[in-house]
Amino acid sequence: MPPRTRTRTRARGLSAFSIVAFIAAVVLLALFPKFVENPYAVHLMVTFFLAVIMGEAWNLIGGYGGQYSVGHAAYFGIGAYTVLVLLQTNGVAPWWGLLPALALALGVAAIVGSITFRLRGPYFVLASIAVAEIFRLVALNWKSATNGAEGILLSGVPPIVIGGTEIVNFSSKVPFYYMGLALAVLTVLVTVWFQGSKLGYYLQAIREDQDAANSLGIPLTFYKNIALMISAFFTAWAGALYGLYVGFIDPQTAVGLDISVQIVLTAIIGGIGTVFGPVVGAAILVALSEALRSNAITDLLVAGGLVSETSSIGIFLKDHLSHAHMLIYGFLVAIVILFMPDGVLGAVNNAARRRRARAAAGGAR
Amino acid sequence: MTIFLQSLLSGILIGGAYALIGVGLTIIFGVMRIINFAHGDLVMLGMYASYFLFTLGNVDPFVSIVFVFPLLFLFGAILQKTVINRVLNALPQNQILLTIGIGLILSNTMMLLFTSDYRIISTSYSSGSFRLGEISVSTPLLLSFGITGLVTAILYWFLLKTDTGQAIRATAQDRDAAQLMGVNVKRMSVLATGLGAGLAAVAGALISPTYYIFPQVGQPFTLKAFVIVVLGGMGSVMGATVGGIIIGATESLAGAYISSGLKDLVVYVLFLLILLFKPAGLFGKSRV
Amino acid sequence: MSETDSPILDIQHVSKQFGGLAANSDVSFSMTEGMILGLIGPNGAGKTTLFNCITGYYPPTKGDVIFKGKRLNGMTPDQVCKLGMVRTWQKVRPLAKLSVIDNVVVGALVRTGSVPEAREIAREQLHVVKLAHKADFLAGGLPIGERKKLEVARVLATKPDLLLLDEVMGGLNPAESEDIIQLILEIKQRGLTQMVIEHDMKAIMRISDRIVVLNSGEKLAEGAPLEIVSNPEVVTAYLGEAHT
Amino acid sequence: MTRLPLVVLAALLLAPSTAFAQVKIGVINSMTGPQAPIGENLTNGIKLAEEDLKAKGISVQLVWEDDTGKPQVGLSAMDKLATRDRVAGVVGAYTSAVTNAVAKKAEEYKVPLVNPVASKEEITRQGYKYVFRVSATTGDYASILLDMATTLGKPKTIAILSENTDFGVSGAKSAKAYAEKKGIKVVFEEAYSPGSPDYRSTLVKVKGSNPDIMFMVSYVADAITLMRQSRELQLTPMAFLGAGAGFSTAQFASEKNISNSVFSSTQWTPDVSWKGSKAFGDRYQKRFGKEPTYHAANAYTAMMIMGEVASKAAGDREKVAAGLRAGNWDGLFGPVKFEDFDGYQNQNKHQMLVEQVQDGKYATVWPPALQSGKPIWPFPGWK
Repeated sequence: MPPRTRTRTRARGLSAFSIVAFIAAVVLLALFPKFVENPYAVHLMVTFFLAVIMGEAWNLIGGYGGQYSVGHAAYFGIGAYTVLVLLQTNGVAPWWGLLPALALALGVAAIVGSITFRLRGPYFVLASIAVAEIFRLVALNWKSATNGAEGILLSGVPPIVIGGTEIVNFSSKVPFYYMGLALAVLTVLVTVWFQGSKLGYYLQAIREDQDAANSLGIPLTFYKNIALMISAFFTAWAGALYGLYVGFIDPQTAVGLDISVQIVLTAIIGGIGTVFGPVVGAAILVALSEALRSNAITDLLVAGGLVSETSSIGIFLKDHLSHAHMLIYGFLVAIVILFMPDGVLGAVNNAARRRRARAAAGGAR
Repeated sequence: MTIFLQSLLSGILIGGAYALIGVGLTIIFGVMRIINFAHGDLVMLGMYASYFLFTLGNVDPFVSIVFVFPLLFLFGAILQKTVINRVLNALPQNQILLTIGIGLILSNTMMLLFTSDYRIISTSYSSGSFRLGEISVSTPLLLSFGITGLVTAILYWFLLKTDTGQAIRATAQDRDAAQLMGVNVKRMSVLATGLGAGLAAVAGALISPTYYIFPQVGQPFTLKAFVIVVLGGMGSVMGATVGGIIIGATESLAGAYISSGLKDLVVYVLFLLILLFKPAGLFGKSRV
Repeated sequence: MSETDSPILDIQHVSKQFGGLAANSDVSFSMTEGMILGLIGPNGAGKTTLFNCITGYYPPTKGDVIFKGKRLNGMTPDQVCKLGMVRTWQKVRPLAKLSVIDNVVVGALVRTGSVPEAREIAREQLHVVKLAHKADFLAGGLPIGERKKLEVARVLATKPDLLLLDEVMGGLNPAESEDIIQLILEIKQRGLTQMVIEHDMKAIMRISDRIVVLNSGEKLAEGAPLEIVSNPEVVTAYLGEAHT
Repeated sequence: MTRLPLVVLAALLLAPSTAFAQVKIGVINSMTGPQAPIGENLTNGIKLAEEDLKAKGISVQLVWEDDTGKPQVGLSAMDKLATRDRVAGVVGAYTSAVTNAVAKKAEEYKVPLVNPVASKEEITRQGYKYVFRVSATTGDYASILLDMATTLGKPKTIAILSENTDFGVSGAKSAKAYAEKKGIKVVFEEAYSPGSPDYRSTLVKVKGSNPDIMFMVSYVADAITLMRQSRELQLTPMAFLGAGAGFSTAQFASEKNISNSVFSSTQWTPDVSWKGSKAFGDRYQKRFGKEPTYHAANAYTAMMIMGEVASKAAGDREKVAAGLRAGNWDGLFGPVKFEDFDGYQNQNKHQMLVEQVQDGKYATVWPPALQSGKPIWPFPGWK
């Protein structure tokens, strides 16, 4: 990266504006299901929360720590499989099943970290992929536990009952909405804490220059491991939530390479190493992929009277735009990397900074 | 014993094509320090090129490589000049993501153009074989292995004996030093990407008569190429050649003696072990 | 054990080989507390390699490094830093995307778990190196002279007993060099021990209490600055006609 | 600025769906992603059904949703269809994994779902009231083949080779159970990872176990690879049996020197004596430039049934479900009726077929009542 010359950084922590906006957003989101009952809307929001949780979790080790794991599907899968296997075959309620799932993710992260963090740069990236693929293949072949390729179909999530009264019933999406929201908010808060903590400083130092960081008294592997464990913890939690919500997992959809890539994309498109980057990335990716997949763009053009549905253009768009969504996705990734290397949030911040700098220069004259 | 020899032989023969894919990746990595996640998609493009030459032009897939190589060389070179070149000094994760994006664009463009139908090239020798005692040898595989050997020999000659080849190797060994010595590093990057793409495509063309073709066919080859390149040592052409054959044989033997469902697992575990205990690979210089 | 008679750093017969190449062979010398030791020698004499061996970047092939009575062999750089010995880098290594003060905070955190406390320490050190006015700038955007100062502030923040400074004046103009010389002398005033690699002979003569000359990985001479200047071996091997 | 995506998201959620003019039917299918090659057959079948419905004066509006082969995306599609597009019913999905997830949602929303081809048995064994399946189930693929084999010959041993996917593994499982029931010994069983260019090491082991018959469950192109390499290794059992999918494609058949005499179970063939089959096959060939697979016929049938019922019920979901439960149809897919039996609910009891490649073309050879050619048994050897 070319050094940005003489730009002033803002003080650490969040600005008052961000804090107010964040609280307002959380309050609005908490009230959202009260006003919008449409399950499709609720579903998209749950998908959005899951993406936020995973993006924020990855951001800790990938964004702040510069350790670009393309293998987070392993932890996602551990969360999803542990909870669903315990529930479906052993009848363990998910909130109890979550504990061993998270513990397992922590343990696996500690082991994987102490093995792979000796590697740097591209070697680490490739090792992380290999680890995740190994987990996928284990899920595929350890049939007695995971039911192999056939996957696990959940027959239902038992309601939470306290003293004979049903507290939460999981037959609607709303409990998942709130769980997703709560966990997303939690990961954002953890990121805020992390950014200002010794751990966060150390990880950023490691990202910038491992040797320099090491010479300043930072034990590299230890701190990378801690960050990976926190990251794995929340990724596994997201996996568990996903498994319970969708009710079906198999090796490809719970431990596939796609998931790892998706997680990295969320963080990088939004902007890594920032508190809200993954939130922005999740919003963009969820909205865009849904809009493309469901032909919403064509529908909007039609509804807006720009294109007639029966015209040849309308038919062409309907036929091809949804087929092309992965293509457009590919272009989006390429464009962001080429023109906004700090992610969308980074680009916006840079633009704002430039504007401020111009304004300051203008005022001085 | 028959099982062992048969598996070993077919593994080695398949490994030849893997080696070409790996060599392409390792040259790109060596010169630019970029891991090309779209590498398998370049193999896919080579397969399609060979398919259309076969069905439309009646060109035998093994002959088609004389067209496929320059075509994809050009494509790779243009890709480097217009896109990849812009991220040469970017963060590694951005480089990786860019190549992932390129891969998505390539495979999905092919899908839009040619649908996602599986395409098969059936030559007169596609399922031919001859017997060698108890073992049967696949004619197309043997042919493709022979051609792979020829291509590799030409490549070695190019890298060792020509000025351009030596400049590429120098850049792969130490980009900064090469630049100081007056090597036009930018040009080498373009050449390396072209060469890498061309070799991947040749491998695709060579596999095509015994395999099948569809837009998403590339991804497994990308992962396999990573393993091969790490095994041989990133940036080492010799390493990738040997690595490809080792991986081919390992897969085949694991399929015979463990289970064909677990052969990928064996390969990945091998990969991790190499990364951990000999991260420089079999032929690489340590630069971890 | 009284502080004056036991050396703070004792280097005993250190050798370092890379493959068949000897970068250091059988180097021995020691430092007492509060002194400045100048380490000089032509390019490729093995000065930086010696720094790397001392600070645990890689272990010496043979010999011992003893710091404050402890044998360091096999320790990692972070452990060495915690013991109170820290180095700067010849090619400066700022944490580019962090602000100037955050760079120093990272150094200070080795002694405290509290970020606010580390910020206090960092602010003090920025005052010492006269960079306080740039506290909120991105470290990657600083000009070279200020980056060198930042390196010093960062290592000072780790509260070391012994500093190893690798060409902190390299690439600086005379005024900037003078700033650094004053800084090194000020650090000495505070009782810290320093080992300095430097090419600028005038500067090294001014600041050093003692000088060690390396040539082809071996120790060629050791002594007070005046002895070194008048040592004929040093003059022929290294200083030559350049020094008048 | 940073809130822009949220605004887009909100617009997406709240945009009014277009007017409620005609009956809407949702289609969930894998149009992109790894399953797309087969998904395309379904798309084509449904397009022909749409034309035929129009020709019958039934005008329905189709809302296409791509599930990209992923269950969570399928859920998203189902939510959208049920609540935003307010469809009368849904036809889909292709894969069993997606269908599993989608069926559960359909039941929750009480949206009638007609599934064309997903064959996983559990799908219609959950006690669902709104999930209907045209397709036969996994077990049927194996049992029709083994029934035929035991009638035509006396096989004593079987090798089962399947790809390590949901479809492959469950197919192998039912084959094993049925073979044991029939007194055939399973001498080799393995699940391979699909997409490999080299299965020789596995096939050598099969050869070593010397089975009387060989049963394979594979997707499209792996079937060709497997047979090519079987020929290479001179594997000669009494018969090669393929469970649909890769073994019943025109492409496979056209590779005569490796596909001749291979049997495959299938749900439909163009030359079966059900009415309209041949015409459908010709029309499909003309329109899309390739022969239809059973997926296309299944999807066509599912859409025709859904279209007719939904338009008769004027889009009322309860009436659609009732219509599906009560009706019976007869067309190019043979008789269709949704019944409860053997633990299934609303499952069509479909008559499976066995086809055999004879001189590069498929002939329907089993059951005898529906055959268009005589089966060649045993395997005559490689040419």
